[in-house]
Amino acid sequence: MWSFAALADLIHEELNAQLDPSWVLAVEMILVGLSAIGLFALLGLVLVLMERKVSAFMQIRLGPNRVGPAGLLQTLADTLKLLVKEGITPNGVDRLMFNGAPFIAMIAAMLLLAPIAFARDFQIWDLNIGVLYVSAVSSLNVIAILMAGWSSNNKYSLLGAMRSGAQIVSYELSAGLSVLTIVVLAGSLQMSEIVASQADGWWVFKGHVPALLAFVIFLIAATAETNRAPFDLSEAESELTAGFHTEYSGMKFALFFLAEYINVFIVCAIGATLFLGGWMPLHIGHWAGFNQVMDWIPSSIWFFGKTFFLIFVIMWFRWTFPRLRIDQLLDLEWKYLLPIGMVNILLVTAVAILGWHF
Amino acid sequence: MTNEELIARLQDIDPSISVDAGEWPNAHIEATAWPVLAPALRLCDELAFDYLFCLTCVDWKTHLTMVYHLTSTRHRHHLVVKSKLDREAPSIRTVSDIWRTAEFHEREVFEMFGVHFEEHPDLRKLILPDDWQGYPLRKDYEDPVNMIKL
Amino acid sequence: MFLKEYISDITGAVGSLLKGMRRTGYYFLHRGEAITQQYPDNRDHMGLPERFRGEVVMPHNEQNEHRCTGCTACELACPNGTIKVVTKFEVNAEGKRKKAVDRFIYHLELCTMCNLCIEACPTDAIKMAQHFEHSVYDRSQLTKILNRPESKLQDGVE
Amino acid sequence: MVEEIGTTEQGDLIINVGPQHPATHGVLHLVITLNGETVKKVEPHLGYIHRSIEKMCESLSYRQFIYSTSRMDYLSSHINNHGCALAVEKALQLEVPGRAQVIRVLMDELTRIASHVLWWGAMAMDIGAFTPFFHAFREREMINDIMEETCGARLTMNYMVPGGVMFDLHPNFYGRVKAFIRQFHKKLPEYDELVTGNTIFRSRTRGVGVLSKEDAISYGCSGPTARASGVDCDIRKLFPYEGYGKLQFEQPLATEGDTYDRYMVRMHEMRQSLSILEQLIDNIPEGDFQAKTKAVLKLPKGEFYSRVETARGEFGVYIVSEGGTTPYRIKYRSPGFSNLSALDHVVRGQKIGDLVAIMGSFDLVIPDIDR
Repeated sequence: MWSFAALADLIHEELNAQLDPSWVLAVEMILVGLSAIGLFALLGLVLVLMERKVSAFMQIRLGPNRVGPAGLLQTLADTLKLLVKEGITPNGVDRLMFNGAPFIAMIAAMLLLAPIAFARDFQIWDLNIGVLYVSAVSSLNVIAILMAGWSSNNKYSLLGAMRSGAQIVSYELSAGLSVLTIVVLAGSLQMSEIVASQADGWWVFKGHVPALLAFVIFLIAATAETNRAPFDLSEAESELTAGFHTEYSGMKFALFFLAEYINVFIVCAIGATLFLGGWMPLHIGHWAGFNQVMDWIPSSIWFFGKTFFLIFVIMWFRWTFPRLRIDQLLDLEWKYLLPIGMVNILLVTAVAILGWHF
Repeated sequence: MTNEELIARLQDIDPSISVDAGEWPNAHIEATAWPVLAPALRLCDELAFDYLFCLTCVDWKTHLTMVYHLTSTRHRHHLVVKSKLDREAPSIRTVSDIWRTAEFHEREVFEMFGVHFEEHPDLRKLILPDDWQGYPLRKDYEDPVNMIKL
Repeated sequence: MFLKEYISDITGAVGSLLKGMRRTGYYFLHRGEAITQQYPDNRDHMGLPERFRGEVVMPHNEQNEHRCTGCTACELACPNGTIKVVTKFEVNAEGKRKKAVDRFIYHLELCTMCNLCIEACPTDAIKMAQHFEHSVYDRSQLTKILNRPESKLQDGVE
Repeated sequence: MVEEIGTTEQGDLIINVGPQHPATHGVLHLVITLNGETVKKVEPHLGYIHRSIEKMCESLSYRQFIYSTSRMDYLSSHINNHGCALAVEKALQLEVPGRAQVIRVLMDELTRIASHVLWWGAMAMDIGAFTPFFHAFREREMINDIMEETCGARLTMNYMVPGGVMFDLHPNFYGRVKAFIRQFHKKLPEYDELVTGNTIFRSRTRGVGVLSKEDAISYGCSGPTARASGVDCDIRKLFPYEGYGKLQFEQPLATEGDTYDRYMVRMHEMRQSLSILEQLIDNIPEGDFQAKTKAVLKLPKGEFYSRVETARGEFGVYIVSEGGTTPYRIKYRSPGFSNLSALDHVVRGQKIGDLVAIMGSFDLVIPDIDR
């Protein structure tokens, strides 16, 4: 059967046959880097189009439908427009920080790609502390936002950045706790092992109520961490015009824009890996026939299907709910999510020790 | 309170007020009587004019007239208070401490007619630019730049 | 007691959020409810109501005749000087000098489509057209002369 | 390097909200003083679209000046025109035919619903929910189509003339209004599902921006803004015009005076307007749609004041006539101007996000304030 893993192995063998092993490593790194950038570009195009279409359908509109068949090339045209636009650096900004911030945002998003298992045996870097790495790197994003907000020399940007700082720091806790429940259940920090532990069923089903609760908390925290509505306070359009990226234009703005969507993709991919079994097909108990049919579907389709389902849910939130206020946002975290998350991790530990999960 | 009662009550407060009956009674007062009359209208239990729904000025070329439209949300009677002002140096006591809505309305009249409101907390131009010359709603106002003559 | 309140608080909140999501989810799935009008494409069958006020026009018949006597009632009725009627004197068949319209100048850029000129016209010489795509590159193109060159007053219109 | 960011000595942040800002719905310019996220002071700067309509009207005839009020509160332009027509009719003691009165009331209520529906979408957008805005336009579009067919324009109709209305009703009017009533009955519960019941919306609006009854009266607030504070100020109830006295409808009143109450009062008002439509649509009397008037109207010498209830509150027209064909002085008492003056008082001590919610609940239309 055709798979990414076979393709990767093929390339590896071909290169080894031609080159010195250290050169192979270098070439492979470049290939991986290029494909990561390619994936980013592709994801950006797909996700922006998806957001526009999803929002349009929810808002009883048609959405973009002029450029290309059914508007499929709309984001390509938008990207082209942003590429050729003049990148304005306003007077009075801190040039180094102002110009650097979008790149930091992109780099933080790219780093997160490493431990994600895209398909069976297809992973850039299967490090043994994958989950820890993810939660560490995902908080780097706030640095980019703070840099952008501070250096813009704009009060709206500053307010947006400060809000974002408070928001991401507090929601890291809930996200961490809900990730921890799965670590407790799976007994490993390694992404591949977490996925492997779900061969007989996904944690969201296997882990009883605590895992389900953790999943909900994770979804909320993920929405907040990626600064999306109803938690988009750092760019709250009706209050702060565009928040931390008010002063950005052209490609620098596009990088922020792209980073936001990549972040959405990555948190959803992690959510899918931890709770929905990553690339694992859906298996139900002893229904051998059903399980076999499910195995026929390629693992990459399983992974992307689950991820895009979660992305759709997050978009659904965005286009339904009003925005919270800053104090309510922190209330939600410290008064509701964090206590529930703490009780939940106790429960899940009990479940894991007593072996009550399936 | 009917209009007749209202007129009688007003003349109790200040006999010098001349009141025309009409749809709504029109009280003509001196600008100097206003600082005393306005709180009385607002605070007196029988009158209780607590709602100032219109405040404006009319330029009669020889003089200006301040017009206050008052009503009571309790008794539902109306009163129009008018006060003649000198056109060269128009000045009257503010009522923004009695009816808060007057603050904005008086600022508007200040810039449009040039009426000075004594003791107004924040008498600046509200609508026009700060360096605007002249009073646009006066009858003799000419603006060759912004006015289009058809 | 406190815990009960806390939990019912949360369930109520989540319930209200789910209700909203159900509504948007319904519209996501029922795409036939979309109300978008694909404007430049549906130009042919858009069908504006006959009372729609797009611009003032002066209808002419096949003999290039209009009904405007040049009485300037419309000019007087117009609140913002949109219409300027330039009159001339014509000698008619009986040798009498008669006032007639020379140029009926209409400033579309000033017009607010208030319909007062059409109400004022005693001979129904002007009417509102449903054309609404007025944008041009030069403002001067919006100043129009409504009576066609060489056009005459229709017979019998006083 | 980064220069000092506009801070005053006390460490306050002064921000210009507007003239171009997504939340001000127009060119309102607010200078707000912030302490962190908390608003300390709001100072409106007006005049960006001041056209001095009052001065313009001094050179327009009594038939012409009506159209200009459409450009003030463009969302309830029809009701503004109504106020002007009433002032002229009052001065001329003109009797408006029964059919024209009913048509006027029908159009007024349709305009009110259209205005409130748009406000509902815009308020939800201010609070951060985008979808309701588009849903609101679906119903508004139906009303606009009705207006377009009968009045000839969608927004600035200029359908009122002294003594009646400009045209008779279009034959399709009955069917379209009935279709609208059916549709709106079906969609109002959806509005509640999307916004009213939403827990985020409730927590954003409850107890936020409280305007007490005394302050509402003192600041001259009117319309739903004042009724949310418990002031019964509906001109249609208190000083009925055009047969409003014969109709069955309620004046929704609330007690708290917070943003949520202002929201709820408007939601109830839409239902009341809908019930007025239902009462009238089958009972339109036959007859003239316009009273016979002279071609040139001359008002007697004197002063005339007419009041109508627009979607935003009390709209007053004060005409000073010298007996000529043009008014000597016209003053428009616009509801937005008085309501705006209460904004500073209400917003102090609230968060910057609340400022946007409160402004949304005040339903400010900037040309109405700037005139």
